[in-house]
Amino acid sequence: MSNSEARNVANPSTLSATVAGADILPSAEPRGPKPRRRFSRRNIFIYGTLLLVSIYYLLPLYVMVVTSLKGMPEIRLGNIFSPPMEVTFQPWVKAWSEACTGLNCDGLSRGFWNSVQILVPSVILSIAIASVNGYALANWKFKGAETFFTILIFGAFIPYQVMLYPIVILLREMGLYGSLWGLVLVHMVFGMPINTLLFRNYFTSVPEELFKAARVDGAGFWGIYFKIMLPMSLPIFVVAIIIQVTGIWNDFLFGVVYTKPENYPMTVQLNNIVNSVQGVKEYNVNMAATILTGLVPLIVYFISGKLFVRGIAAGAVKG
Amino acid sequence: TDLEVTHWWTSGGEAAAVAEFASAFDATGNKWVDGAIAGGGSTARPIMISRITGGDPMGATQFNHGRQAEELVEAGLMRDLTDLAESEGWADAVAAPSLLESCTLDGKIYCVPVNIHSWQWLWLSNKAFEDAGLDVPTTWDEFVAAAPALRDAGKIPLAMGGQAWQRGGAFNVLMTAIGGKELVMKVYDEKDAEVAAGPEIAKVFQAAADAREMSQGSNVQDWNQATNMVIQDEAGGQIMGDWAQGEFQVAGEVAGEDYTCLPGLGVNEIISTDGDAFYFPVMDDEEQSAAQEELASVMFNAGTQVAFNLKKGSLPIRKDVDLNAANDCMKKGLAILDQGNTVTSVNQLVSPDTNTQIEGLMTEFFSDMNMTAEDAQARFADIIANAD
Amino acid sequence: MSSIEIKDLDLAFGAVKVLEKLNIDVPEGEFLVLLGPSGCGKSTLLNCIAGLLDVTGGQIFIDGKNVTWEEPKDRGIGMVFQSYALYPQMTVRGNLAFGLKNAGLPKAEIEKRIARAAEILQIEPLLDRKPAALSGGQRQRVAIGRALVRDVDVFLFDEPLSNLDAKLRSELRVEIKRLHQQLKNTMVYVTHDQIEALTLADRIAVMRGGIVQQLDDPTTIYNKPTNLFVAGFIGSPAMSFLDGKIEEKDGQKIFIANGIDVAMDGYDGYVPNADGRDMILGVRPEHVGLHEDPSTGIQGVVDIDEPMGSDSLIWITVGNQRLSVRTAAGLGFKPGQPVGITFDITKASLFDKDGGQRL
Amino acid sequence: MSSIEIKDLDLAFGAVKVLEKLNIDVPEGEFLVLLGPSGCGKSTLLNCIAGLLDVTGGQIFIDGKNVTWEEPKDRGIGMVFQSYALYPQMTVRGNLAFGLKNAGLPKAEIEKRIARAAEILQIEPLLDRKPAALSGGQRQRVAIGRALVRDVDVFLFDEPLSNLDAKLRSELRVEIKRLHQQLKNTMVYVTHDQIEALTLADRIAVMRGGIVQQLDDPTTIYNKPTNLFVAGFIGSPAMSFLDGKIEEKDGQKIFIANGIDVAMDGYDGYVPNADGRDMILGVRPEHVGLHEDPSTGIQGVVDIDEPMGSDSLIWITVGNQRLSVRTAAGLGFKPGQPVGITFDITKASLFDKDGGQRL
Amino acid sequence: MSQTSRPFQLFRNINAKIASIPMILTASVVFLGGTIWTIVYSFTNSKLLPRREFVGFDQYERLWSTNRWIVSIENLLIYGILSLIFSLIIGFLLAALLDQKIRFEDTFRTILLYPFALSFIVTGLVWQWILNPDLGVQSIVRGLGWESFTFDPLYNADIVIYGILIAGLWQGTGLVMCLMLAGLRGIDEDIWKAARVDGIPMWKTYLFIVIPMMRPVFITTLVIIASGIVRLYDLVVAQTGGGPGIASEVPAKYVYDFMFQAQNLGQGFAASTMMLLSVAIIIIPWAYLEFGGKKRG
Ligand SMILES: Nc1ncnc2c1ncn2[C@@H]1O[C@H](COP(=O)(O)OP(=O)(O)OP(=O)(O)O)[C@@H](O)[C@H]1O
Ligand SMILES: Nc1ncnc2c1ncn2[C@@H]1O[C@H](COP(=O)(O)OP(=O)(O)OP(=O)(O)O)[C@@H](O)[C@H]1O
Ligand SMILES: [Mg+2]
Ligand SMILES: [Mg+2]
Repeated sequence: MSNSEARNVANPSTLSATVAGADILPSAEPRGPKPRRRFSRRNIFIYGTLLLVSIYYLLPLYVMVVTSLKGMPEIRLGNIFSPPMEVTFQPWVKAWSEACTGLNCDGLSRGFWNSVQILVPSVILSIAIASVNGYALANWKFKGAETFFTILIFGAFIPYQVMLYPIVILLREMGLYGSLWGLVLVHMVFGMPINTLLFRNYFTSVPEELFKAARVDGAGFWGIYFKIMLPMSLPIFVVAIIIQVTGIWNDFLFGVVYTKPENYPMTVQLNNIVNSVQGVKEYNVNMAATILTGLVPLIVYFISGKLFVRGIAAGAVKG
Repeated sequence: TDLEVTHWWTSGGEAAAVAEFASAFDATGNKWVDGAIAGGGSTARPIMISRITGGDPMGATQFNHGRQAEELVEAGLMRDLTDLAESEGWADAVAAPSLLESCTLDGKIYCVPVNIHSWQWLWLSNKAFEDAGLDVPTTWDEFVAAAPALRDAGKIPLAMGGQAWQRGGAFNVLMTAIGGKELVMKVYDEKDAEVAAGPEIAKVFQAAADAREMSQGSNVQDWNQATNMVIQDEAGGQIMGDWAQGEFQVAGEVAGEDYTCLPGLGVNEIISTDGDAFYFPVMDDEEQSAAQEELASVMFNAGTQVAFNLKKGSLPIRKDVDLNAANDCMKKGLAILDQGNTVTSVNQLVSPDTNTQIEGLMTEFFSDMNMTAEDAQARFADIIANAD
Repeated sequence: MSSIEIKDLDLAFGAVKVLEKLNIDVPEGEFLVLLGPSGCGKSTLLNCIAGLLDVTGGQIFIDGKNVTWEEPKDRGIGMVFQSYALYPQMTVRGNLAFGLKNAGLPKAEIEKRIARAAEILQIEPLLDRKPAALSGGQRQRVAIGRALVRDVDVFLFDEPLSNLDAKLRSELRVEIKRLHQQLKNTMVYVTHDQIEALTLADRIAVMRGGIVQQLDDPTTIYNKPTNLFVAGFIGSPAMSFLDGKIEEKDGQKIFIANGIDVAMDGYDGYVPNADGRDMILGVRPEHVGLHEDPSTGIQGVVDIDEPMGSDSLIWITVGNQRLSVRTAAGLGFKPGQPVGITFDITKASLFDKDGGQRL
Repeated sequence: MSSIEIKDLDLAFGAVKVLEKLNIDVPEGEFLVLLGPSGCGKSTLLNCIAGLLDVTGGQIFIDGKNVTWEEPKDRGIGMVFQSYALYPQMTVRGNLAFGLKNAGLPKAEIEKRIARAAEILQIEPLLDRKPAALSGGQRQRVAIGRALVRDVDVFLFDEPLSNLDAKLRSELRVEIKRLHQQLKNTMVYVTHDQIEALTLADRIAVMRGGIVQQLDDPTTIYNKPTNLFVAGFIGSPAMSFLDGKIEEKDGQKIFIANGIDVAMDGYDGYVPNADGRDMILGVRPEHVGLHEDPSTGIQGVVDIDEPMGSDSLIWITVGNQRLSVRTAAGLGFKPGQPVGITFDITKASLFDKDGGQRL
Repeated sequence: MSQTSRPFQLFRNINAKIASIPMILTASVVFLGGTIWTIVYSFTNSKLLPRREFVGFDQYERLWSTNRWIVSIENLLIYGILSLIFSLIIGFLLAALLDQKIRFEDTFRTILLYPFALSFIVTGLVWQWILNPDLGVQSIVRGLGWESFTFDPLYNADIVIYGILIAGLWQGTGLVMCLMLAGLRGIDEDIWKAARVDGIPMWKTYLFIVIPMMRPVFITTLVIIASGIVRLYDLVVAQTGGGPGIASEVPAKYVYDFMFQAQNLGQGFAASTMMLLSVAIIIIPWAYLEFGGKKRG
């Protein structure tokens, strides 16, 4: 385009357009990365929303922590959101080792080891069984397997309360009632549906050819499970462990119904502390006890957050 | 021998009382293994029943007087204490025959009653009325009349917890106080639906509606939180059993000075012989069985009874005990007991099923201002008609 | 003796019959390729041979032994998969050793076999790497190695090269061919790539819908496909098909279509009489002559010129039909240009349109 | 006027520079193929052109307009993906219409465009089906249709055929070629299949590691690859490479390797003096002559015979080197048989081993 | 001798069958057996202990004429539907936000997920407290000077179920978010690119393209949420104990209370049976679609 032509064309409207453009970009020509404002509307919206939501989600935790650090008088006066004026760890000490239920005044500490004792075999056993189930369902389909699996999924919907009685009878007939193993068995049974589902979906997503190759290589049911499948299923194991740890650690009903006082898990103590009202409710102790009880699953979460999403992706999405 | 004892006594006064049993039992060379489960009977009972039917029973367990354990006894799961009772002469020592009767099935004794609890008390905060510039009322009607003034003073007239048993209980107290013993027996023992639908019960429902009105704004669940409102002088009063006494005691309040108690709501001085009892599931182990008998014996023992009931705020089940240490309110109760102004507890008269239905109805009634007394009465009559 | 003998094999998934009354004999040392479009049952057949699927009916013999109900490991087979199927958490050495350890072989023997396989496949430097650290071609080589160490007589390959890019594919193809020449054991190889089939096979079984359409050596399959399906499936660029009828003129049988007439003299097969049946004439692009002078032979118009490096594929429109011609590269035919075409009828194929059989 | 102009394009993912100072001009109506091995940055470049990736530096012009910062929809491009990327829950019609509806086009216009695209691609009968009910080839056609309805000047294809089997691939290849001839718009086509590149392209840009190695028309790329990489990458069967040195004998420059000596007379390029540098001679299989008489030319031994239907690829060992020869099919060379070979040196390529440049 | 005939079917894959015994036993004895047992005894007048005195449909008649049961069912429906809708919507929106290649994704995700680690008892307790008009939000706002502000969902029979919902969502949406996030990550990149080239706005892409593609995730999520809803119990007990009055009663609590509190097993079993029945009505068609209809390859 020649100069003269350009001048001809340069009517007021294009002129104003160029001026407006020059305002924003002195060099006129877009070059290199598109300029992005740090505080674009989009970013403000995204981070703003997330921040608000985070506050909503953190609020209860904040209330719990703050309250657990206050003394009772302060709680009675102030509001639950205000930070403690005088930080005291007494509620924590009390919750852990002094709070009374009935005649026992040793707080949560009594239940902690019981919970661990229940947790470890229950988690190991239930996951071991569920993973084998999932593996058998995914790779060794036999007649009727799907039917049992459907019943299992049905079981996921059965309220625990409904099954309380039949299981009392079952355990009695098996002679396991009241023993730790009885409880472990119950956790295994009720953890089975959802974990089996996850493992089944996960193993289904493992390429079938891998399984076939192992069979040609002469590995049997267990050989393939232990040597091929197990080593490659870390993410789903993490998910199952998290779900089971959370469920079993937080369980109150089974722990109290199917064991004896000497085996009562921590949640029973928590229930006792929270529900034993001695005059006024000691909110600070309750909160401290609550946090202490939730600590184990929370820690498991914080440690394994990333693997959780990965595992969920593998176990829940495909299927 | 270690003996596990389960119960749901976990509040301050209760726990102190249990400690008395425990130390007395420990003194016999055995060991009390405490199996407290907080949250009241509704939390604890399923656990106890499961344990017993699951074939792994505890050494002894608390139940309320009445029909809660009936079937367990029928199923042969409970220990027969008749021999022990005869050798120790329980029948002669017991304060009211009905106490032992409720432990008896087919002429055999299966439990140890450990206290007498009566429901029919109104607990009033002296300070609250003072603040409102009123005299402490002496009857239910005065109390109702004082309610508006209390409100104006920023107090809640009647403290009431949200749990079903508290509401059902309060209703039954009103019935006993306003309608009298006869009416209670007609309705609950004879299960006369016509009476239940009749004008006398209508009066009771009217009173309940008043109570409902007065209890607006007491946002607590547990009974002792409600009691605490009275102790803190935030509420004018509370209808609650004599166990509330324990809370006042723990809080260091003095009967007559800081608080006032009105048995039978000051209207009709009758008290019921509710109470707790301990059952002893059948156990295979010889030693344990022996320990069970020892515990039963310890619980019935006069000395333990005094120590226990003083702490618990309930009345002892023996008439041959001396309660010098008893406070004002307890003495009132003992006096009524002496006069024989007692009524059988509702728990003993109706099945837990019916009881739960009544409690359910009252829970609804007390929290739903839109439910008229008439509607509620109609449903009540229906429940009585189908009661067993 | 037959190395693999398949008798009346039936296989159904529930109600869906995938293979029906299938019979194949594979002589010892033969390289048999199963070729066919996706979903025709090739993998299913291979899995039956390997024992990874339970047959619904029929029998399978390997080395004369009835293995119909044997476990895969006891059949004396090695198998290589499309996705390599290497055990991701084991090193290459571990992958190779896994089957041998399962078989309980002594350590020294395992070492020996791995060393031999690694040498043959030139994967010695990779032995201590994990599969994730290998390229596609290397992975496939390890997968072959895993079959190799098993020291079996029969190798089964399920589309081993189809996950690789064109370049690697042709390289590994040569290696597999060489491996076969070296080991001389029976191989059954599944593919849907006909170039692989033609280059590798001693015999090719062309399958469709669970049925073997033709089982023959590559040359026969290429030159005398039994039916339209085989003709169209084999050959790249593909055979062109012309619709027409046979007519007789001066005692000569002539294939006549819209604008085309081709004398069928010298056709290698039976030319039916002029009975009005619809016929299809198949000619391969390399058997068509292309002339710049439109008056030579039949006249057509250039449609597209596809240069393929060494030669070009020219698409011609004749009448309302299209055919492709293979010429040397760079002759510079332009779209729209009129040309003349001639057919080498001795290498053409005539099909009955109804049924599609070659005559 | 250039339809696409890329100036000094830089692209980095974090610290990893994928494209560096890349310049390409695509004239209007050209079919440009981006060819290269996996991971060389082809898709990245295409995404930059489409505006799906934000460039790190440089500029992109489409139809003379600087679109460096434009949104993809405003660039006047249509794009077709390897995985089809059809919207699975919409019918074919919905897939085609969705973008247009969003652009706020009137209904009639949308209908018109869909009808036209459907006609061109012959997918009219499929318009009311969902993608799940289509075969791979049909899906790809719909994907192309989605770009087509946008009525744009520039089409971008990212390996559109690599999910299809060989047969379909070659069919659709022809269709795309025809589409280009019909529409005459600019197309940029990414592939790693060199046959696709050769048949489709007006010009090919061979890429490696984010750098364009050679940008030329297919014939030049095929016959005169600028370096070893391009030479090896293009051509199937691949070019054979022989290691050796240039020596002078009687004033003639001769390429000498173990057992081979080839006079370089007539070589189309520069032959350096005998300076002892390591050289590589590249010959394509079709430019080698094969003689049954071992005394003709250089002597070699047949290694493998790969029949490929229309012709055969014979692998020959000469000295310690290997090369492949393309012959007519069915000449019956047997492994181990001694043969004579001759080279057509005018079509060979000579590379400097150090650096790999063609001389 | 090699086997020439078909071996006995039962012994094929024998190891797989042996390994599945725990599952088979659990499914058949515990879940199926327990269910049948429950159904059988729901026709008896069992009180504290199961007794085989059949009374026909008496228990069911009584069940459906009980106000509390009706309220429970209504509550479960309200809670269930709202909780399904909200947890799916909120979970998805949060996942979509987290999927925008944002910074601190891990932090945000952990914050959103941590409530899932806590038991319902804890959740109920904390929220009971925050929603308590004398201590929580209401008193704070009033303290700020807005005296007439009322926010007491747990003490208002009309809205108490929403108070429970707030806590339920707080606890559960994190997991839903995680599932959705995983689903979003599984969507082919090319789909996004195609949508951008087509000029389809982000929200439309999500609504019309991505969400329909995430069907499997939604199904898994649905199963997980729904199973939680049916079992809703702890949260109610911890937060309101079913109150005020019976305003927040739920079926699982009805079952529990009648079995152990009222000592009327028959009635409890009848209620259980109704719950199981409704679950079966949902599960069986689903299972049929999942396993019966199509065969996986
Ligand atoms: N487990 C199965 N259940 C039901 N049908 C199946 C199963 N496996 C395969 N099929 C069906 O059997 C037929 C043959 O499948 P097969 O895998 O053998 O095909 P293929 O020839 O190997 O195809 P490809 O080239 O795609 O691998 C297909 O129609 C397929 O849908
Ligand atoms: N989002 C990303 N972040 C970091 N690196 C990336 C990203 N996308 C691509 N790369 C890298 O950029 C390089 C070029 O990738 P690109 O996808 O363009 O290759 P390609 O030539 O298309 O390969 P293919 O043929 O496999 O599709 C690769 O090395 C790849 O690892
Ligand atoms: Mg296959
Ligand atoms: Mg790419």
